[in-house]
Amino acid sequence: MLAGENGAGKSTILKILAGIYHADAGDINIRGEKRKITSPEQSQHAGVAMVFQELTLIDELTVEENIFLHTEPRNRFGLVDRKVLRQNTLAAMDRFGIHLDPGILVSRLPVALKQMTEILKVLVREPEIIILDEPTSALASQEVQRLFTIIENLTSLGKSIVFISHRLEEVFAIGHRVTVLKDGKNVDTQPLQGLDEGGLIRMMIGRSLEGTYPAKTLTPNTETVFTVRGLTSSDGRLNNISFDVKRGEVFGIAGLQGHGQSDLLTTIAGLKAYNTGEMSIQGEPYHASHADEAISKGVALVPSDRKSQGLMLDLSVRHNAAISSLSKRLKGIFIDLPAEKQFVQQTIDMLSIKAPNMDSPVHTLSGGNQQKVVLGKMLALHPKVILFDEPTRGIDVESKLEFYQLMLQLAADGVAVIMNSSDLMEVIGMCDRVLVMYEGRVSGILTKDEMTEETIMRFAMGVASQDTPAGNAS
Amino acid sequence: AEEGYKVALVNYSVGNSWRAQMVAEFEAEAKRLQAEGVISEYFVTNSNDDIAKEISDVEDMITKGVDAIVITAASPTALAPVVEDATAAGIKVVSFDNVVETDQQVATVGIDEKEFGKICADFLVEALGGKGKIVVLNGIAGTATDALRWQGAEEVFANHPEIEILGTANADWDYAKGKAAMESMLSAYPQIDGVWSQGGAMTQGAIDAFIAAGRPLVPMSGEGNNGMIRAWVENRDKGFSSIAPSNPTYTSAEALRVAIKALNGEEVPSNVVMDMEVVTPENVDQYYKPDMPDSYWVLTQLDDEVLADLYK
Amino acid sequence: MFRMRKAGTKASNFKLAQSQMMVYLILIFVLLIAQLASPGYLALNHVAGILRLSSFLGIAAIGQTFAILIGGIDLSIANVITFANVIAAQVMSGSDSNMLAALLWVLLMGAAVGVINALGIRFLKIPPFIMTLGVGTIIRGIFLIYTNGAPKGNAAPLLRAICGQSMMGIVSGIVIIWLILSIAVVIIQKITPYGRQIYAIGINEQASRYSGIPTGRIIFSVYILSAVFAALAGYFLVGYTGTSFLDVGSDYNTTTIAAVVIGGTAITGGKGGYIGTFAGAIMMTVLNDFLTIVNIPTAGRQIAQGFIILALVLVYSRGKKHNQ
Amino acid sequence: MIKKNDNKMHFWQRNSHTVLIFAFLAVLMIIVSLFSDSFFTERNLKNLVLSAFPLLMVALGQTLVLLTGGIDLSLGAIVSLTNVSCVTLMNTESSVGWIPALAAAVLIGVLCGGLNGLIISKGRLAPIIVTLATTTIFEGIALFVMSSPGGRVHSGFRQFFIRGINGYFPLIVSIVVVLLVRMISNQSAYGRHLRSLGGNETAAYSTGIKVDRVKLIAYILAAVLAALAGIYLTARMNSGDATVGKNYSMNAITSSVVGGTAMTGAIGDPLGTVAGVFIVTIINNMLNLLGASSFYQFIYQGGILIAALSLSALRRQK
Ligand SMILES: Nc1ncnc2c1ncn2[C@@H]1O[C@H](COP(=O)(O)OP(=O)(O)OP(=O)(O)O)[C@@H](O)[C@H]1O
Ligand SMILES: Nc1ncnc2c1ncn2[C@@H]1O[C@H](COP(=O)(O)OP(=O)(O)OP(=O)(O)O)[C@@H](O)[C@H]1O
Ligand SMILES: [Mg+2]
Ligand SMILES: [Mg+2]
Repeated sequence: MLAGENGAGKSTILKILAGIYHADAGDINIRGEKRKITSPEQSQHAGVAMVFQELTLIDELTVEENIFLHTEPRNRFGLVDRKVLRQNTLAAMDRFGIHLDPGILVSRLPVALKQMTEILKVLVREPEIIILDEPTSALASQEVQRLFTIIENLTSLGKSIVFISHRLEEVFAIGHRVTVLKDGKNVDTQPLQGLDEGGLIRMMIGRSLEGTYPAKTLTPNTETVFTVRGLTSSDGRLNNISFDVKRGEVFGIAGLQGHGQSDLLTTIAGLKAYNTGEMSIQGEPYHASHADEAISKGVALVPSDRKSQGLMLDLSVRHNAAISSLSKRLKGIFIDLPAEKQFVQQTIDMLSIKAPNMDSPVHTLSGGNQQKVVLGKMLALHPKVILFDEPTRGIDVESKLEFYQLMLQLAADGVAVIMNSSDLMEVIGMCDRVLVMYEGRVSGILTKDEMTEETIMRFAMGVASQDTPAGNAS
Repeated sequence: AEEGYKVALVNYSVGNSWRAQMVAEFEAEAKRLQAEGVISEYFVTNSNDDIAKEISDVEDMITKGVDAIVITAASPTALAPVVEDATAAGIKVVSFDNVVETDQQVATVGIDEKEFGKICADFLVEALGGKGKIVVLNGIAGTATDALRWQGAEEVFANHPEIEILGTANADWDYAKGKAAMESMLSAYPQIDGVWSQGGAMTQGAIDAFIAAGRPLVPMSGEGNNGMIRAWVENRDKGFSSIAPSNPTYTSAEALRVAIKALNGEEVPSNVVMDMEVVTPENVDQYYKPDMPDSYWVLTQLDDEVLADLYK
Repeated sequence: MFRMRKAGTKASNFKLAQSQMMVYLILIFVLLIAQLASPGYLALNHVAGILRLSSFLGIAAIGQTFAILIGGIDLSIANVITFANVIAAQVMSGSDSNMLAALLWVLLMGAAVGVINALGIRFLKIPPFIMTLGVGTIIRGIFLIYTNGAPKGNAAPLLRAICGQSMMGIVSGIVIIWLILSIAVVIIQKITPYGRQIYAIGINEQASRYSGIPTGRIIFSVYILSAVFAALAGYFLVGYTGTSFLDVGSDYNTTTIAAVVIGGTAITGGKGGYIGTFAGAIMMTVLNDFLTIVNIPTAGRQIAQGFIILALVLVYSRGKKHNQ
Repeated sequence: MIKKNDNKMHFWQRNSHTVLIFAFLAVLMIIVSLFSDSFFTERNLKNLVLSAFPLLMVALGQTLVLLTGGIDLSLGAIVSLTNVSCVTLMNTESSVGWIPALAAAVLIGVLCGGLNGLIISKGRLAPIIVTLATTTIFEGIALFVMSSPGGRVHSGFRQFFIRGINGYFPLIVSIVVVLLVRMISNQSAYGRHLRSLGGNETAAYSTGIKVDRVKLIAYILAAVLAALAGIYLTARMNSGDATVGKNYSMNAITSSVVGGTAMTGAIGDPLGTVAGVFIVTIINNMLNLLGASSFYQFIYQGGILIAALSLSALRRQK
């Protein structure tokens, strides 16, 4: 297990192992033997394989082609043997219990399934040392369970696993020992037995935290700030969705992968067209056919895939953070640069973003800090409705807590806060009500008292629905 | 044939007014012959400076079953095989302007390009009294016309060692390139006594560069386009003189006439060298048309009506 | 803190910011070499001449800079320039009083071409490279039909004067126009929302849309701008050529791209800007001019030009290393 | 939720553009034949193959390069350079005088492609600007080798190339090359790596693929195919010309893209490129057979190409 705050250097040290970065000093010893690793190739020869925090699949290739990229089975003419490729893929899927359509283009998969593909790609290489950098950040609980089963099998076969996660319960669920990094330095390595969450958090941030979720001080009142009625999309991904968001509440969206939760958010944000349905914000009718229209009407989306949807990776932190709210800081027709710098500095302070400086390209930030830049960009809009799609992906415990507090603050200020998360603990911890989706429909809207992991899953799998109360469905 | 011949003009470029006027001369002649019932149909292709496309253009004309092809070639050698194919298919082929290098065609028609270069060089030698510093403006590097015209000049200059060639530039017969090249050379050489130019629109560019730089005009050779002639006439009293041997635009019409002769079974020489019409200081006024645009080429057989239509 | 070799990070930051300045350093270096090889090269009126020649390329390259910054490219520029040249000469017919009318027609034509390019790129999703190439071909057909291959008309005397050797003392009017346009363009690119949004789109179009940038409209406007600046260059070229020629624009696709890239703008978009292109345009002109003066035959000149361009981009527009 | 593995859908998903573009080609051919009875004659079809051959070679090479996410603008110049070198080095007297010339031409292809590939991969420069620069270099060298068009070609070699096997030799070579290139791009491991570069270079690198080598080979393959075009033109023109290749780079890109290759890389099929090449070639052939005016040809050309390119847009919007 490897733990530490965002930007502690976890990904970096492992990328050195994987041959992506070079170490300036120090040795790598594998099974007692000193190895020189300067390229991904050498790393693979040394038996190391890594699932990167940012996915490394080729969108234009199929699942099976990606899994066996660079290890393609060849026939006697030296060409790729498609039959064997398919057989090997299916065999691997059976063996690891990860079932995907082998022939589908990766670009058509949602993030979670891409993540599973990536994991499979690493597993088929039969590595001795498997590095998993936040593999679960995009996974829902059953998938996480499946991954844990795989990991347990592998460790029992004598393989070594290095696992990074910001979900502490996971660290304890499967880890044996944990190494904590802070600011690129080794804090300590300890066996996990005998350590508790509080202790781990103390190792990571040097002090303790008051629990994982902030206490709610405000009870939602009855005033409705955002309404959706009968939203239906032409591609059938959304079917007659209706709900209200009340002032002061955090409204959750949950469901299994691919049941339309992301579609719902992108549709509201004007990125996808819908057929029928009405929406209103604080009683005013609302409709947007483009994202810029939605934003100008006060609806902001924090997308799930920060790399492709959230950030201009090569641009600076400043340019990224400011891009959505440029019109708020104008001097005539020009950008007010001092005001912009001040604004970005405020954002950096507010979200405690760790960056060399505001003019360094955002790709030099750690994953979690990148996510915070996306948040900051949208918060700057002071939206009336804010939609979060997997907002805490890759954010460390402390920042999460700060972020949750921010969310509550927004809700208290009258912003309609809607959050889609595949982390059920997070949904239960934060949301006042949760809408569970099944096949593009609302299978139920659960209140705080009704929410348990089990009930949410029942609704998500279509076993229960609102007409058959959760309690007595079987 | 009773109902008239089918003929084609295979052309490689319409990128400047010389070529446009050349096509117009062909079409005017073809229409005249059509009215007389000599030809039934005519086609014009353009390969847009593409050698390979011109080869397939000829093939397409063979496929169409034309009786004669007049061709101006993007490459003198590259078109030879397909012209031989056409001849083998019984088509009378006449090449002109940029002629095809093969003996399996009826005839080549054109001016003597080496003579062109020689006339220009002779003029310059005489104007400078056999002594002076000159610069050279060439056409498109690698083309036959460019090579031949320069060859003609080189032979003359070889006999006049006191003519010093300061610099050479390929300005592609293009006005803007000619002007830019001349500007560069003007700044590099404080003394330029004459310009040997291959013509096209380059000379006009060179004249303008001299004027813009405030340098007195020196003798320059050119070719008969109205813009250059205009500059010549307008600067005559400042002592400017020039010469313009020209490749006339009506070579296409001449080539067509030769092809028709061959179709009618008349004997034609295999190399029709047209008389070189030269615009000289003595006759320049009779060629100059003040009300025509600069891009008009003065050596033409088109009547005023057609010309007015072309330059409308 | 453990140390790692970060070939790309701070260094590339530095490189990015510096690459635009680098062009100017190299330009000065090249000019000094030219002066050594050909004394008098840096004489005031020769430099003024180079600036004047650069201004046409420089104006045409404004549009190309925008198109490349947004992650596209415009290969219709060559034919737009020629078409503008043809229209301008014809409408002007040598009279100052028609200059404005000619300008309006030319700009209108540019805008129309830009709209067509943009429609194809945005709605038919045709790659800009191919769409603009195809539209360029069509424009060529249109101006050939329009002129019968035999263009006519002349520049107005005033336009000739503006584009002439020197208007106010030593500097030509066109150079001043170019300078003013350049300053405006640099300001637009660096400190207006429009400029910022162009950079964002050039880096990541999808993320830009998610950030609320009206990507469609901005891409549209960029292709219009690109064609309009090309048209403007074609208009001013009449002042230089006096009359119109059907191949006056033919080299500009290549030379504008070269000027933009030599100027340190990333061909993939989102990085760089017109500050660099400005020097890039001068550099291209100097190269051509210098190679004419040192008097090597075309073959050698081409080879030299190719190697020099390669050397220039090798100095400052290299990409990131994989293992940074 | 696991969807049933549905092979038919995947076939369509991957090949729909190729099918569509062949349909477009067929419609185009039928329309032309309605207006010109000489279109579907053996002579004309043979001519089509003859005229298409060099573009086909260059376009197949361009497709490989495009798949890596790169572009090669210098292929046309390589055609010119190999054409003049091949003619210059040919010994028309000796019966085997063509062998060293052919070998030299291929070697020059390898060198040119190698130069492009090396500068692009090791120099980490954008392919478009590198090949723009090498274009002028290769053109300059070609002019240097042969300053004005000319030279003679070994007649046995020429006869065989153009008329060999009943005149079907070029067709046979085309088919073999198309199959080979398709095998490389669609069935070999190298092809996967090629596409993975175009898809996501960093990802390909972290998977352990030797990115630089894959790129280098792609540019070499493309240049060798361009050399083949140059050699073929030597036979067809019976001479050399330093300007013969200049239109091939752009036409090849157009053909590839019309045939469904994405300029962003990873997506494309050499079979589609074949259709693209024939569409481009038939437009010319058709305008000649229909007797279209020289000026209007530009408009038709541009228009038909944009129509063919719109096909992919229609498909994508579904
Ligand atoms: N290319 C780079 N150049 C300079 N600094 C970098 C670069 N990449 C990462 N860093 C810095 O190195 C530090 C460690 O980053 P790393 O990605 O390893 O963090 P992490 O522990 O994985 O964090 P997270 O949990 O957010 O993923 C961060 O401060 C980051 O800003
Ligand atoms: N197992 C699967 N095999 C193939 N395709 C799938 C599978 N699961 C989902 N898909 C497809 O992936 C596409 C994208 O799904 P999407 O990301 O929109 O899911 P989602 O509704 O956002 O779910 P979530 O919000 O939980 O990620 C959809 O077209 C869906 O049909
Ligand atoms: Mg990380
Ligand atoms: Mg999702």
